[in-house]
Amino acid sequence: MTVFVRRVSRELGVDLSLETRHEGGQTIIEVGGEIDVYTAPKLRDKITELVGNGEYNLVIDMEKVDFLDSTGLGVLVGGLKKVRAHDGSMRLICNQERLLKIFRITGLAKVFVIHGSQADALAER
Amino acid sequence: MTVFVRRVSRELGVDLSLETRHEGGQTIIEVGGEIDVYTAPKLRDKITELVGNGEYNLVIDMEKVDFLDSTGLGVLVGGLKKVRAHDGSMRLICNQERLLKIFRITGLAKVFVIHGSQADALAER
Amino acid sequence: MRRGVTRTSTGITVSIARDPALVRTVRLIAAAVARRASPDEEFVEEVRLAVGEACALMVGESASDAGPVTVRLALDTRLCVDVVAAGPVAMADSFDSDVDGVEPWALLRGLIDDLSIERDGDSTTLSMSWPVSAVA
Amino acid sequence: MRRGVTRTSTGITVSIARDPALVRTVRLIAAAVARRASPDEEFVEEVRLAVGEACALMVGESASDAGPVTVRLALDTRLCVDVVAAGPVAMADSFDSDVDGVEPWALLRGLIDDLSIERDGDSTTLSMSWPVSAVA
Ligand SMILES: Nc1ncnc2c1ncn2[C@@H]1O[C@H](COP(=O)(O)OP(=O)(O)O)[C@@H](O)[C@H]1O
Ligand SMILES: Nc1ncnc2c1ncn2[C@@H]1O[C@H](COP(=O)(O)OP(=O)(O)O)[C@@H](O)[C@H]1O
Repeated sequence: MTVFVRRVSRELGVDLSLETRHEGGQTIIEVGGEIDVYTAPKLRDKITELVGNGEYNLVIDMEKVDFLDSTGLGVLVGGLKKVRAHDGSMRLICNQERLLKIFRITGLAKVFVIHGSQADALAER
Repeated sequence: MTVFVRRVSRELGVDLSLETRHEGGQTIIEVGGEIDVYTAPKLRDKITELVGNGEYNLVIDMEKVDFLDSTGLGVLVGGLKKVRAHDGSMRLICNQERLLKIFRITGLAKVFVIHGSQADALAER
Repeated sequence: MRRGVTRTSTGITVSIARDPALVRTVRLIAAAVARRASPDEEFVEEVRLAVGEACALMVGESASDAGPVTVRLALDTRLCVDVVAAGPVAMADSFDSDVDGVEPWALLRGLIDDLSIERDGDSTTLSMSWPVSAVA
Repeated sequence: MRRGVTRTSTGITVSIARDPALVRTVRLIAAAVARRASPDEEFVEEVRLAVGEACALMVGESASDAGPVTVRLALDTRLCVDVVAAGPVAMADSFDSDVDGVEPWALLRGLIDDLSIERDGDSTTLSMSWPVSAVA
């Protein structure tokens, strides 16, 4: 069913969705759709906005992300640098093998703390 | 949900499915997927095979058809000619407005008997 | 990593070998471009059907070694689609028809009001277009 | 209405304006072609990612008036994909990186063993390929 929805959203041309919540001093950004050369600037702007508002502890929930390219990775790394400059943190939630593979190939699996679920992410903070 | 499934089958590259049943002296061909320049020959071959076996009363059920182009129309008209040459009949089942429009535009809505459902088709024979 | 670049038009051109199996891929592209122009699924379906039909006609016209069929899609104040193929295209009813008024071109002509067909040297171009509102 | 034509290879070429929004459409095409080569969804995803990545790199490289990016997909005993763009392409890490060993090309190089990059006059071609079994 996940595969199902993923494909449909692809053909439908849904691009990126961003939903922000606050929980226990953390800011959770739930990202959905495709993070690519076209949509990544929207995620970058959102992160910049949050950091500008003094929110330095970010959790990026990528469970509903269908696609990620190097532009998306660049935005995540850029975000990590930004929060670190304020002694903050940025952790990722991702349990999709397709995406984890991308972090491994680029060596970024060692750079990010990646949790399997929101529950894990909030428990282990 | 129909729209949903239609899109998924499109991106998945499912092309044409054909299922044949016999009911009350009629042969019902349930067609699924896309009837286009690539797949129409399969439908043509199926009709030719049935007519070759002496099955002259065909019902083409197009409820699960996602796409139809002029090649598909040509195959349907060709099939109609073939069964008529044996005093047979070929009726269509279709209640999708997108497809009915194609029959109207080409004037074929007047050439074919088109039923809204299998129940109608079998009742009105 | 550019962003927010201003642009007045956006275009995509696809050339396929004369392989009927590739026509579906062209339909996929046409639908994707149409969807950028408008989320109206009826419009998207119309573009998918018309472009697929034009492409199928050109692909079906000749042998597979007759060179590619090229489809240009441009999105501006209109969505303009040209389908170009080398060689002549038979525009008339080439088969003996016992059903009056039906022919492969009937569908395309019925779908597209402003369908234009042009011969230029060795190639034939089918052009069609649709008005679009603002492009996102 | 041809059918059963024997063919040894099938190809599709797509050219897009340097508009990041069109890269997704190229991914759609790449996935459709890959799916013809194999129904293995892992393979399809790999092709989608690699072709999209190559295309994004080329599209992101320069201004939108730098001419189109062309993607050629050919399916034979291998699925071969060339991504061609006018102008030079910066292959090195062009930004100050404080995370060691990461750069935009890392992903593509990691995905494709036989990635080749060629300059020919004014244009740059990225080539990649995958073995495929029989083509349906
Ligand atoms: N686009 C179309 N619209 C309506 N009728 C069509 C169309 N294409 C073909 N036909 C009709 O279909 C019939 C069969 O054509 P064709 O597909 O070449 O089949 P066959 O080889 O069985 O004769 C033709 O006589 C023609 O009248
Ligand atoms: N494909 C990639 N893989 C890994 N890291 C990358 C990739 N692309 C960019 N980066 C990293 O992301 C960081 C941010 O790059 P960039 O997207 O240009 O953002 P910014 O404008 O915030 O600096 C760079 O320092 C680089 O190390």
